[in-house]
Amino acid sequence: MSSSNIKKVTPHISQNEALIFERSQPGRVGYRLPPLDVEEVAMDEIIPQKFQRDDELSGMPEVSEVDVIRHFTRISTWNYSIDLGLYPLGSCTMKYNSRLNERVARIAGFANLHPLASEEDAQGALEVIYELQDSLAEITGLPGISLQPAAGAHGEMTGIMIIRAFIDARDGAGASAKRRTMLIPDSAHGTNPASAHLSGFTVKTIRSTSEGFTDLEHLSELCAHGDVAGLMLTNPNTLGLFERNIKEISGIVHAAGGLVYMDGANMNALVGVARPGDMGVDVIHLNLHKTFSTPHGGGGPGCGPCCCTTELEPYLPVPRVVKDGENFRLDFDRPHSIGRVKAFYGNYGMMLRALSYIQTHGNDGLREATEAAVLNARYIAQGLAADYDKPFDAPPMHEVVFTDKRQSRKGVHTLDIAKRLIDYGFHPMTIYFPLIVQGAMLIEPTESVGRQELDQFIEAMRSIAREAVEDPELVRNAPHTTRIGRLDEAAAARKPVLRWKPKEAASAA
Amino acid sequence: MSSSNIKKVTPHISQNEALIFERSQPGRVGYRLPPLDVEEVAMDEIIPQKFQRDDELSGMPEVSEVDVIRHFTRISTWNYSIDLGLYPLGSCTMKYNSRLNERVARIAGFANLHPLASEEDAQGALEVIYELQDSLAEITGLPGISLQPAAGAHGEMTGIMIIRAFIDARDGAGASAKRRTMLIPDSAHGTNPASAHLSGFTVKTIRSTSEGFTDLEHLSELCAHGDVAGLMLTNPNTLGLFERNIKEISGIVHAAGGLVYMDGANMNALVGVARPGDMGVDVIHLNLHKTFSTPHGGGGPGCGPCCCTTELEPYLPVPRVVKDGENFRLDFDRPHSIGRVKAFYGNYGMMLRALSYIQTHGNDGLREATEAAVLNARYIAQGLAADYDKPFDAPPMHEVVFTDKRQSRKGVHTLDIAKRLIDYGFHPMTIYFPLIVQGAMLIEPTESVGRQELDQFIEAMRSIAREAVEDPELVRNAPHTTRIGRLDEAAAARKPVLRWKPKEAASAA
Amino acid sequence: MLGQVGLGSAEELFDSIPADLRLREPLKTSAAISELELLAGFENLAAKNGAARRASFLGAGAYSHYIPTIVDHLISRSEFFTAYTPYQPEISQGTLQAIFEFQTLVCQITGMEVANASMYDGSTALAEAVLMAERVTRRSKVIASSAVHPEYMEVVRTYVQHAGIELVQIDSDSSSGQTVADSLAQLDNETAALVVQSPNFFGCVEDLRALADKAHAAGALLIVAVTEAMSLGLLRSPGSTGADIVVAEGQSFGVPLSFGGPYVGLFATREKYARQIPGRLVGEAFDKEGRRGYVLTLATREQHIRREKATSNICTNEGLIALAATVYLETMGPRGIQEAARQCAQKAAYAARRIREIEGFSLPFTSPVFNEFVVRAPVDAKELLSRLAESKNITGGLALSRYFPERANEFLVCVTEVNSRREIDSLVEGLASVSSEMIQNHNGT
Amino acid sequence: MLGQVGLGSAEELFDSIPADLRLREPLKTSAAISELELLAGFENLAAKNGAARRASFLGAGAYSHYIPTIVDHLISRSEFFTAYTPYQPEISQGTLQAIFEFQTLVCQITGMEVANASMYDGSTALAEAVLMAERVTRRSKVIASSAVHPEYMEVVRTYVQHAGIELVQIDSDSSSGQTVADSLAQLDNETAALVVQSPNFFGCVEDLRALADKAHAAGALLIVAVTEAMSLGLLRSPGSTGADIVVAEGQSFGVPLSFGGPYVGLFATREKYARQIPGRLVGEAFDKEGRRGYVLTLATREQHIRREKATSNICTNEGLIALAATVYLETMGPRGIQEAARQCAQKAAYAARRIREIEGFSLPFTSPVFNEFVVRAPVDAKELLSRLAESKNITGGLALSRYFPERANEFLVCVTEVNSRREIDSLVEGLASVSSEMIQNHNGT
Ligand SMILES: Cc1ncc(COP(=O)(O)O)c(C=O)c1O
Ligand SMILES: Cc1ncc(COP(=O)(O)O)c(C=O)c1O
Repeated sequence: MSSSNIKKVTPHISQNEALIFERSQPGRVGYRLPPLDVEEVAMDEIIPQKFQRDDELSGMPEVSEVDVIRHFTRISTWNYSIDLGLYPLGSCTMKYNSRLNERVARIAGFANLHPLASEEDAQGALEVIYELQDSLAEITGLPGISLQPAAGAHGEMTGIMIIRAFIDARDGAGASAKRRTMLIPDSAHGTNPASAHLSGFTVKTIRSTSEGFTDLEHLSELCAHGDVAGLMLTNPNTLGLFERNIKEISGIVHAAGGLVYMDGANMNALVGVARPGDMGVDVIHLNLHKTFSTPHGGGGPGCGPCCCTTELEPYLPVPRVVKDGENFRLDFDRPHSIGRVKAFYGNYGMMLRALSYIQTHGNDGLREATEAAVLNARYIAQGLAADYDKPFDAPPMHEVVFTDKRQSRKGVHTLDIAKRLIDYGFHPMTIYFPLIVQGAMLIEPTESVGRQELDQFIEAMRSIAREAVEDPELVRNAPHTTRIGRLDEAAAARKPVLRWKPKEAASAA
Repeated sequence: MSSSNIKKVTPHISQNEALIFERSQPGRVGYRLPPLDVEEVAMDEIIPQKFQRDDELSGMPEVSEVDVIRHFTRISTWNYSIDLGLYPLGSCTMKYNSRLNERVARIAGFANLHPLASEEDAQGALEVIYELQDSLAEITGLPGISLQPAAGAHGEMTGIMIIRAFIDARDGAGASAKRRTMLIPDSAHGTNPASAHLSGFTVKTIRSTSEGFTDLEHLSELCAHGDVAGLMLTNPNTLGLFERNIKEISGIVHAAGGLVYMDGANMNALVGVARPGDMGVDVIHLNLHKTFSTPHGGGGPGCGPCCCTTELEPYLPVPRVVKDGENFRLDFDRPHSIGRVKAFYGNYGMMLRALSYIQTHGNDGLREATEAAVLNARYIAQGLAADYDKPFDAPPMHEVVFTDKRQSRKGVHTLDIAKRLIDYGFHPMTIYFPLIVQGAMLIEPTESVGRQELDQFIEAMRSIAREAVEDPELVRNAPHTTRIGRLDEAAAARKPVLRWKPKEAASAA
Repeated sequence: MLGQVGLGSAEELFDSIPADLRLREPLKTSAAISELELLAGFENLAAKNGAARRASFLGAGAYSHYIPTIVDHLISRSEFFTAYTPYQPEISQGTLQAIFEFQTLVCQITGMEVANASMYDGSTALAEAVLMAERVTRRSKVIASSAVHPEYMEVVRTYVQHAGIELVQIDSDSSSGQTVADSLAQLDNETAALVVQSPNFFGCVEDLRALADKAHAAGALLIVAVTEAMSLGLLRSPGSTGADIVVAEGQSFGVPLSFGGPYVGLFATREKYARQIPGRLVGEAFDKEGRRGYVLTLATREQHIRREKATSNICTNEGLIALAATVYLETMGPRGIQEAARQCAQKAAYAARRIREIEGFSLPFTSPVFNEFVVRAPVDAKELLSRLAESKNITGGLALSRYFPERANEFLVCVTEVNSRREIDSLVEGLASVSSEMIQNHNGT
Repeated sequence: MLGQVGLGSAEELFDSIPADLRLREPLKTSAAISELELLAGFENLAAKNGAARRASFLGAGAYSHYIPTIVDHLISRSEFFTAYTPYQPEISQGTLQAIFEFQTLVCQITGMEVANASMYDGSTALAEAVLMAERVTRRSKVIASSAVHPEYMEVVRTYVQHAGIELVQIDSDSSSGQTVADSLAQLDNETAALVVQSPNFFGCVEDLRALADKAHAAGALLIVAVTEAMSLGLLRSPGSTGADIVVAEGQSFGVPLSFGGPYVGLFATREKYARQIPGRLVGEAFDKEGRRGYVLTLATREQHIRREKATSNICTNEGLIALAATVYLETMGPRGIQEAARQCAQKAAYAARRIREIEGFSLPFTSPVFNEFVVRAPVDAKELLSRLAESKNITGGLALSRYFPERANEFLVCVTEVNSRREIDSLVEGLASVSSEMIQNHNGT
């Protein structure tokens, strides 16, 4: 294996660690509780025997505190993370997660606050929600905000249900029953059609043009049948291109009696520069865990606020947080609301972090972050253009898509390039998305990376392009420097093992 | 390189990272301060120009917050640590550093407390000191406590100065001037003679017997000249053996007019089982950063309380923390005190952690920890006896010493074995200490490790013993799996480069 | 760098956005503030949350339990919290192995066979369970006990409103507080699932075995929701009493109250339904050299592959909170969970005994409870609790009128291992004195 | 395991300890308590530290500065805080590189050529500097300004009491507050070093260049102590004004007050004295393949090799606190340090202007100050400050009577970037009102 070009990483020992269940030793404990300080009565007097658990929770691991510490510390070292370097996953906006925001979320007066505390007793918490709503309204240009959705997909569902509720109210039961089509571009994220489906819509797919934009003609065609409830559009779209005809697009949809939903996953290209509300968008979700820097946490939690026009506001989930004079309160009295989409008020801890992000950046800082994010993507676009196929000519916004077209001639595919990037010390980009681009590699550097590391990334990618020519096997078998190699995912799915079982049980099964 | 026996670790990529100075880019900043909120006057009016800095702090790195995060996160991954596994450094007591103790030390009411706050305003902080003093008095059997020393060596200096002050007072200036000899076993830690020297004593070395104990005859001999101020003894000694003649030893020293200082670095073998105060010890230092689990921090901070008999108490450093009715106060009025050894009251944050350790363990837990520490060392002693030379027969306490005697016949030395252990995923034991044991390997597992990992360690050591026979080169060139190999320390010391310099400056120099 | 990419100004970066869509002025959000100012501002807001500083007996879906210090320390390792969904297994084994352990722990504690990598929370997990029951049974009627948490039912209603599912709510027994099998007349062979919560919203432990039998007899699934997951340390697991899908709110396992989120939804079911599960699943896999690892698996259920035909639209879930629950469960271990559960039950029983003795107070429901129970006061509960908070600095529980206007004098009290006997005694004394004051005032006027 | 090692009971583990030395009863320390109880107990104690919750103008060797949040996050990575002294470089490069950066930063900020890996604190660093001066010059008289922090001088006195060093203290100028070259009559060719602090204990900036010239003319070293390291962001570096050894308390660089410790001693000198430095040093080194790394070096100076002939007895130093200072300095960068220093100076100047205007108050010293200055009040300062704390909830500074009984009406005020204008204004108003009250009361009686 040639590694002369690899300057970003060096192999080093990393600790092995079994499953915690394999570490368990009867009798070990890691907890310390105070002694019971009330008179104890026989448990059977409290809970009849037949309702009591009798398996002693067997199988659960018995370990000491230091076992737990070592277990998680060790396995943590097997992860790549933003704090280790560039994490250029397109569509995911892997930006720096400020420690200050983490600290804010842990302030006792928030962390220990019960969601059912009375309004008077939670004024600070409600004010945070209100402030964040206000800021997001300003940023999106859409005044109706609900912070209840827990993630992007959840926000989509909420937004689409709002569209449905609005149309049902506008058109009346009979007429609205005919408007059950949701238009979605073929480049859209999978959550879009899934969310539309959950709201009872039939999905029709709009083609993209060869330039990477929504096909206006196809859109018009699809809008001609009177069945369109709306359009779900990502902007910049998932190819990283700003839909420059957005006003026309919303015009067509509105004219056809539909509403425009914008998937706001790519707002990191727009904050402080342009506002969906000014583009004819009726409702949008944001991903606070992307644009507003709340940590991805290895897969969540997120927060997917839904922002809409005044017209749609009555349909937002309950409760709403409103201001009454100097006080904040929960408003449950919203007869047109689509209902509640989550217990309590959403992922509150993420709201704290996002507000902290907005306040520390300030309005200028928010725009500067957007500029840096776009500039970095542009820099990568230019740096890789000579070696990789760039399927679209339009200047990319915050992310750029390339393909494996040239490399695949040598039998080196996107997956191989991604895996080889690991050897070079980078987390791979998003691959095979969007689906419409064969062998897509979607690269989003975000603003949280300096020139030096961008250059390293470009150099690594160019080096891989050379390897694909000179030593395709090397790339096809990558990664070579990780604890484990490529795992057999097909076999795993064929006979899924989804949990640990004790040896006896496992062999008996 | 054969690695079939290595089960504890696997190579994995680790990020490279230059010096921060090499990452610097003019204009980048990682800080955020509020704007100045008072009327600004020309700086020259405040500080005359000639006193003002004019180098713009040039050379200091200019980086962003995320640069700093990535810098330290990356370099941190190059470290071994207790949280990654067994860290069997003899004499260092690398036990688990509880997160709870860390949390306690960060409670705002302690962390934000100024040391010159008035006593009324710092009652809680003083109570902590008082409580810890009380606990340590009970644990050592020595009632006079000062928490002021910042580490073990500092505690030694304090204790030895107390002995000197006591003798000066007892014998009067003339007579005491003749008592300037401090006896120290040849097995002692280097800080012992260095501390004795700092207190103006001449060091005489006591031989150890071939069984690994203080040579009583030699001691008696050295005590025969009337010049002995005291003895510094580690117990269990640095060979891990309890000085069973301790009572006799102190008897001899006392009879000769000297005092007995105990180096308490090895108290992890005794807490809850036996007390230095009952053994004739006059003064001892403890290492809170060993026995009482405060973190080693990559080399500190520590805390080295000095504990002494009632007789010596007047000589302890000022101020003392005392209780007056219900209140705690600082007592500066100690005319016999040796003086202050540190500004303020010592490494207070470590005191909080140690008290937390004592309270969460409770008296039973403290003893159980001692038992486990000794049992683990015993287990290792037995596990390695077949493969390594164990120079002393007495049953070891909390640590055990082996040598490279057998392996060195094949040209494999202690250093090689230590380095090879790294390949096996362990931090090496303490090597070449104590100095009296040729090729010493001093192993201290502590109580913070389970049977499973002890077995892995024994297996690794035995495997290395086999390798030393079968493939000595393999061992001699270890480690093979780390980011860097053995560094040329001799060259580094010959032409020391002790700081980074800008390129121009560096080449000009 | 701008020059490098051929641009003269930052504004040109946005040339592809039509000029009339670009903002001409800075956003009207606030100007940047420093860390110092920011922290002062948030501390200030936090200080306005009086309830966060008080002895509290609030439960009803969110519980105060002791959280070992190591939980936050471990989830704060940036290798965990600044990583994405583990799509690249070679450099994500930390997250993957943790999820595999999480799935296992969820199975163990619920007594089920497979569990997913988490849902948003207990309420959305319940909604997804209902949707899954429909997929599995291809039936469209769902019967739910009215003793399920009202907010959970609201969420279910929202989720199923366009799914052609008929949601029928049946009352729980007014004396025992339980959902009784007799009342299940509507459970027929059109029914996809029976949905119950245990302990239910009123704290009463349901007879799951009886309910399971009834449901199964009609070919319906039994969906059990658990809002107080700590109860599983003491109560027979839903899996062992015949549940087909178990969902739970995992907040009790090491997650701070945080004004309602982020929490974590647990979702477990029978192995045979594995391919109908919503959300992510992690499975064991091997590389060419036979080394064991973990991967996201059965992805064909998911939206990024299956799009509108996916088992759910969920993508981002509650990864880090699932990790917190994993750390918590492994730290506590079986003995710790049992002990915490025992203390909850004993302390709640003690509180119930003492409250029952207060003049004019009673406990309306007779069935066994875990750590929550309904109290009937001789006065308006909302006012009683608000006065108690004001004068005694205790949050005494939840006035049921928030969800059930007709239960004006009732409130739900929750007691956990963090409530000391002293707090309980103060609660009892406070309830006695405040209520008698209220009665006197009332009689006086 | 006991059986495995051939023992029948845990007691037998201690057979080598004579029976009469073994404890027959459990220790009389308290029984084990849980995390919950422990935290409650310590929170309770912390609440008794009123001073920690108050606007404060205390300095005098320990300073309140803003600490960026990332400092604690990074030093809390267990790879750093649970590692030992980096004796095995192959698996300790993280610690080693951080120390190398620390040494470089200390050189840069002090203007010196070499720096060690840290000392216990500023006071012990000063004591070690005095001992080193004796080694370097082989002279035994040391002259120290009385404007050096009194606690530092106490520590020096303790350290040198058995080293045959004669310590002479000379007064600073009563009007300027500076140590003036004229008063150095005793500085002769027996003198090993002149020791000054700048800004000195009274806040006055010393004229280091003049003092250095004087010392050097006699062949003595100039040792400069800095207790407020933040001043180095604004003041000419001691290195550039001729200092031979610079020691400083590094607490201002990202370290919490923590009732006096752990802090970190900075120690820097000229390259030619490198082999006389106390404590650890990290140097650059290379492996066989030419890869760069760092190692502990010049170990022959140290106790573990040299024993009683070592340059110091220090072993454990302040590693983690040095790391905190490193993270702090790298986060702030040159611009941040300059800005913080500028704000300190400007705010202190503002406070001084305002306090000087209060009826009866004056500033006894005329020389320039950085962020601390002495105030002379018309009443007893200790009482004034204690009343101020009580009635206005402000800690107004340090009554000098703690160290200088003769300065009963004087107190030392320190202002940093964390003191808002509002706090300063409250201080001024408080001083005015409390002092006039005291005078009235006094006149009244
Ligand atoms: C374009 C787009 N839309 C929607 C989503 C879904 O957001 P979430 O994962 O928060 O549910 C994503 C997330 O990856 C996305 O990239
Ligand atoms: C036996 C012994 N004595 C003294 C010391 C010195 O303690 P410290 O490093 O805290 O100064 C040590 C530390 O390693 C030691 O092992």
